[in-house]
Amino acid sequence: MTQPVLSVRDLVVEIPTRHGILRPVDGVSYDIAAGEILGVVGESGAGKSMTGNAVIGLLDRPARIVSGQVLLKGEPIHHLKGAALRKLRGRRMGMIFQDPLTSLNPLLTVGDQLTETILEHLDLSVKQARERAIAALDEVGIPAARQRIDSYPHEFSGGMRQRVVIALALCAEPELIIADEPTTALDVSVQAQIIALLRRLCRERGVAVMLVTHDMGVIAEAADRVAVMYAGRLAELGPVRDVVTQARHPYTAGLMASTPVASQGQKRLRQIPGAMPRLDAVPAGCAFNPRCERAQSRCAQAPGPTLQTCDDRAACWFPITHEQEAAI
Amino acid sequence: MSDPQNPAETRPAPGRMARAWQSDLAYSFRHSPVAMISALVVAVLVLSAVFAPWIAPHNPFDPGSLNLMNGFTPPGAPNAFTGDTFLLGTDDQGRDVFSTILYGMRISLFVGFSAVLLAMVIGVVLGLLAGYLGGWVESVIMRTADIQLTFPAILVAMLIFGVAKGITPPEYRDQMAIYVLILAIGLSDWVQFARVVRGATLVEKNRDYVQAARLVGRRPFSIMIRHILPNALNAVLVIATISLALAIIAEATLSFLGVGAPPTKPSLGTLIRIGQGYMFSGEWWILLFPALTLLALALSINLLGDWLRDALNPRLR
Amino acid sequence: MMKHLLLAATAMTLTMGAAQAETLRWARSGDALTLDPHAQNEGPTLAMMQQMMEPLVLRNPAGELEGALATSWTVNPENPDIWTFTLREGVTFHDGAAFTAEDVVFSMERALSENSDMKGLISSVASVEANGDYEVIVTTKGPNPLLPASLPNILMIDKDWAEANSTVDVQDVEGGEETFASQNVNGTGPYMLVSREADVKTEMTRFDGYWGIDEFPMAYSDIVYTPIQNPSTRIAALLSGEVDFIQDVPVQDLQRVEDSDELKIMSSPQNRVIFFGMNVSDELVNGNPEGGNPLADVRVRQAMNMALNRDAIRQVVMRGQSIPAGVIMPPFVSGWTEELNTVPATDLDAARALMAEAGWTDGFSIQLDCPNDRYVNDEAICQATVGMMAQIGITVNLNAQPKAQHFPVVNGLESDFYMMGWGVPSYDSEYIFNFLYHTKGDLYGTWNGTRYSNPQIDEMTQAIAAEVDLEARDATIAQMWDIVKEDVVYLPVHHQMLNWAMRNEVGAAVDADDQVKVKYFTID
Amino acid sequence: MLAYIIRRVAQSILVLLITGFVAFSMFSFVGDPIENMLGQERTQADVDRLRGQLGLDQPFVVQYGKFLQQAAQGNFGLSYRQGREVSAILAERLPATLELAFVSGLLALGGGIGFGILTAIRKRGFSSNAIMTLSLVGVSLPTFLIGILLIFLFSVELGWLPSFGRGEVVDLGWWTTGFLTVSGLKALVLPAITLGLYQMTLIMRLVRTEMLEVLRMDYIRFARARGLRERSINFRHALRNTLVPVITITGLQLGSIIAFAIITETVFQWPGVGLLFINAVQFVDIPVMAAYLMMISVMFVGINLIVDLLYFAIDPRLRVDGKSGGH
Repeated sequence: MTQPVLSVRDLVVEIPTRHGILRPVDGVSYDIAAGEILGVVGESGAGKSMTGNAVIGLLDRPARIVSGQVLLKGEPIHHLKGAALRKLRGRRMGMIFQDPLTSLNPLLTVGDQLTETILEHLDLSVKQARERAIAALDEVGIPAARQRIDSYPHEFSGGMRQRVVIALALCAEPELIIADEPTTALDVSVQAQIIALLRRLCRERGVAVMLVTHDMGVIAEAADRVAVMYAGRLAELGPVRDVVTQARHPYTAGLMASTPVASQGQKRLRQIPGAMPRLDAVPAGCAFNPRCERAQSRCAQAPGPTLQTCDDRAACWFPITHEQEAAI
Repeated sequence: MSDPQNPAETRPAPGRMARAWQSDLAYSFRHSPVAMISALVVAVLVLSAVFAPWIAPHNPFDPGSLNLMNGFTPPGAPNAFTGDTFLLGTDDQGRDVFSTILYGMRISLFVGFSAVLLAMVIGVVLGLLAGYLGGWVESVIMRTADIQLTFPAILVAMLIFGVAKGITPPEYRDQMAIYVLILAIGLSDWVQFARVVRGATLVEKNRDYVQAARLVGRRPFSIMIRHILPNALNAVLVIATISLALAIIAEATLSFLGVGAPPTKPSLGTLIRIGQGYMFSGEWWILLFPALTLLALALSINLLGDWLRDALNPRLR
Repeated sequence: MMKHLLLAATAMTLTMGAAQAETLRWARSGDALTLDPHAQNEGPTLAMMQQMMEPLVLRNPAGELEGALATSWTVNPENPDIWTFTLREGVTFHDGAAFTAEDVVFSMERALSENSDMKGLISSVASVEANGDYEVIVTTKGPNPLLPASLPNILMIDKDWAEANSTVDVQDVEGGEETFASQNVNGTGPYMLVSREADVKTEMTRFDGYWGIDEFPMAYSDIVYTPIQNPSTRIAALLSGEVDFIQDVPVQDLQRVEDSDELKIMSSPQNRVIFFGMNVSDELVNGNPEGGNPLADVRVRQAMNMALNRDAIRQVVMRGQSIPAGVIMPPFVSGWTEELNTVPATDLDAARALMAEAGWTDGFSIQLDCPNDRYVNDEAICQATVGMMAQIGITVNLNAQPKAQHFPVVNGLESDFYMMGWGVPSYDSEYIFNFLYHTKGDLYGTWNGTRYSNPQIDEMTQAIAAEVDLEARDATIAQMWDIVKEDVVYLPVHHQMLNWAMRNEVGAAVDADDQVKVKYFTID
Repeated sequence: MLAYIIRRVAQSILVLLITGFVAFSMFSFVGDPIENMLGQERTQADVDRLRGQLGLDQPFVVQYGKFLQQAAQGNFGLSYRQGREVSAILAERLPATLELAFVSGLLALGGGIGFGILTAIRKRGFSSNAIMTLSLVGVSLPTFLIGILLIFLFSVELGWLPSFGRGEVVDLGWWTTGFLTVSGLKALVLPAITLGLYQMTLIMRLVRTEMLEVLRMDYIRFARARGLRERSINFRHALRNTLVPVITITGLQLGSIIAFAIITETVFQWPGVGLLFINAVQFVDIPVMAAYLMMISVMFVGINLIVDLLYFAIDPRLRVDGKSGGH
């Protein structure tokens, strides 16, 4: 088995606040292989973005990694700081943010922003860097890249801007891309193009992609595997087809049932009763237990279920089996 | 990190939200020693100014009670002629410096508060009108603001002072000086408020809820007061605090230029203006104590303003 | 020690170019307004011009009249209207031209012309004629025994130079043009103009062709004059060694200067008396109390005179730098006597009794108008007066303002109670009666803001102007002083002391008119 | 763009006219110049004659009209106090003020931006807090007192720096400069600090606040995520964006440096236009006051215009829709 590009092991992120210590990420583990897209899905506040930020070392203070490991091609990187971390960012892992409007510096041309990134990481002349920047724009599908390279961000449309963002993330050829809600701010028609672009780049370059989104539709379309997060913990992790069609965790099942794309063919959407707990009030045991139809007394007792302690796919003491799922 | 759409969790109602916001402020306050010390200093100074007639051992504003021979008594030492002793000494008129500072601070604070209030009212009203109505109203108001900015504040104040002195009947001039100062400082300071409020209004005006309020036929006035103003309030509060310190200093500066509070009813600024004449002559207490008081007052207000700005702007936390 | 070295080093660099010891660096609060000697009758202007130009007759530091460009002068025994001035021979202007009677005629006529600010000083002059190169005949409009005393501020200008530079006419501000004479000087004085930046710096150097170069010390080869307006900065400049000599020393800083090892103070009573004027007419302009104008009652004025504690003002406000005054006449003026200057004892009980007698037991309220940038500690004196008047029940509202606003109020008869100061350039009582006691009119009483009108005084004022019998004249003047003192028209406060502060080596004698004459300075 | 400039210039002229009108209507209250212009021996006839000559007996509207008419031809009349052409006096005094303002402005900008960045980047550091608090001391005392304290310390007690004036200046014909001599440079130190301190504090605070806002922007996070150096992030990305709003306020602040110079110049006897103005006010020298106010207005309007144009230079977004003048 080839070594995964990214391995996250028992990652715990904490934020000390005056209401006590919050754990937006609590014991998350997963791998992403080269050329693979891992979808990370969950409601807002489930800790999915925080996981991405933790991986690339962009946690805002006072949030910090308190335990666990992040391994990039087997090397631990979670403890890196300063220059060492900076050298990895952009060069070996890139990030794409939600809003292409605000991700680009409005006062610099896209060419400036591309070349500065390229020059930072690759030993090239300014001229070479510029050529490479044009190539990068070309690759992400910017028409007439050579002419448009000296344009300012505001001169591009939303979709084009996101392409520029992707070009920026990929221009130094990183092995890992963390895409944090890359399509959320875009029009639906553009969303599909960006997803297709990501998929293409992933396949062609063999980049590992961590695709963070709350949109099951995007996951179903783009991801190879999917990690479902709930209250900072991993609820379910598996190949996208299996998770979408045969969810084992009751939360995943509920999530699927409430999503239009994933629940195609069903008569009506279903809602999960209640809401995800606030981080300062995560229930003991399984975090989902107060809302779970299948909850039993064990579910409310610590320690809560994890992927390791239960099924290797769902962190649930009483996962849904295939037959049961069919009955729902 | 919390979820705004969670109905099961007890979400605070708007009223309690306000209280939560308040408690956030209170929390930040409790954890900022600078803010607490500043607030304490401001409170002590303001209270002693307000209660000056009961605290001060003398009434320096009553000329009949003064004995000129007490002039230039050093702090704590008896006067060579009269044998009287004064805690912080006396000034050139034989006034007890301690009492004069308390009474002077009263005037400084009164001028400062009133000027800021005036500037705030003018600025907020004009800013709201400009932002909400737009069109020629906005043009006129913002051009006026430009003119106002064209004239540096101290020049504006000097000119207003000159005019007001000219048109006030002489017998009222003595009392008028303070109100003229308020007018002068207030009128030179409204632009900041207007700009901020206009900015906030322009942003809020197009928000859905304001549009909705408009669609259901709420009157513009009520929309402005109920919906737009609260959003600008934080910024206004911060500016007001900083402006208060500025106004107190501005009054002192004007006093140096000869357009300050009258010497018979001196403000802190007038006291410093008088005191700076004794810088080289050895009567250090006439300058030092009023200057320290002004420094403590303005610095504390400024520090409070600083803290308030950071505390009210969650993005800066 | 180190500090002193540093100081010296700084002083050196500050005066680069003229670092010799004999440069006098001189500072006072204001600059000369113009270099035209006849355009401004104003202290700093005349003080500066006195270094570069000369009158026929000047007052030496002792206050005596001394021949400058005139060596002697006589009045015609037959006709007291005719004066003959004999001019000094061999005098040259800075440009080398000879000084002759023609120049005197020209200068006097210029000083008498409409735009001249000096014409009031010599208004008695009817005509000036040259009699040869070195004699000038001055005819007056009537007998004027004090003609020579009115001449020290009439400076002589070169006729040919003025004509050549088309600056014959005295500068007229609204004329729309700058004149040559307002920025250039060609005088006969001991110092020549080197450079001038108005309000910044004026440099002068010794005129080697000066007629008196051997007669007077003239110890300084150069003069650098700098106006420094802010009193604290001015005193700081002296303390830090950046200037050698300052006028307008704040009284509170005298001690500090005295205490310094390198500095000293020179003092003399000044030709200026400070006093309060009161509206003695039937009505106050600013809020008449019920019962009419209390100030119209001489008893009230006497009470105020008694309540005014001049000694406290002298000790505290003036730091001893004043001489309490009982009459509004500087001590050098003819007609001055100890007796007249007797200061009424401060007696609050008697004052209150007088107030009660006049029917003002409960006092009244009045506004005091006061300048705050004119006289030494003017505002503080007024403030102290407010307290003293409060002792006898008079509530005084102080209205202190810059002189530009204060004097129009006084002259516009809009004040009921005001502060004023008066200097007497002619050293004669007539000057005081003419301007301050005579009924206010276009020609006389122009500075009388009291509404005091006494036909007897008016008549006598006009009479003494022409009286040539000096004994009879002195008798009339004495009588007049008795009358006005009885009437308590003004409340005299004090005579200002004049203080000059300087480095120890500067040898200067203080001049009662505050007119610095550097030619008398020595270096000790 | 051109249309925009033309419109701004037209507006500016209107502003100038109104400024002048307001100023003129106020002069009659400042005092009566006649008293200062004539000696104590003047007669009532002299007073009336001079008043008539100066046109002071006419309504101020007429006086203003006359002033405008002459000002349009570059003639501001003669100073009542000095009897010299006002334009010549201003030209003579302006270099002193501009040099002082320039150095103070440099100090304020350099110090303000430098400390602003420092305190924004090290948001919670001890040095940041110390700088923030200390800078407030500077604005919590009136300028004149700071000036006098500096004189007391550095001139009288230590004897290091001169207490007044410009020192030796070099005359370049149309300009006098203190930059070329040691004494001229020394003389600049204290006044420049006195004048610049206040503005420096304001600019520093502004830069800090704006920078903190900018540092939270997505594009900064994105720049970080791309592995750019902190220096490049702070200066190339953050500072540049910070400067846009800072420029407006700074521009206006630089203008008020010239206004505040009035006090500094009075304290340090700095021979600039501020001191000239104060003297003019005391003497009620109306032509000088009027010309000074006009000059200040022109400067401010000019600065405003330059600020607007700078926006175009810095912010490419504005180049497209040339209409928005600011945020």
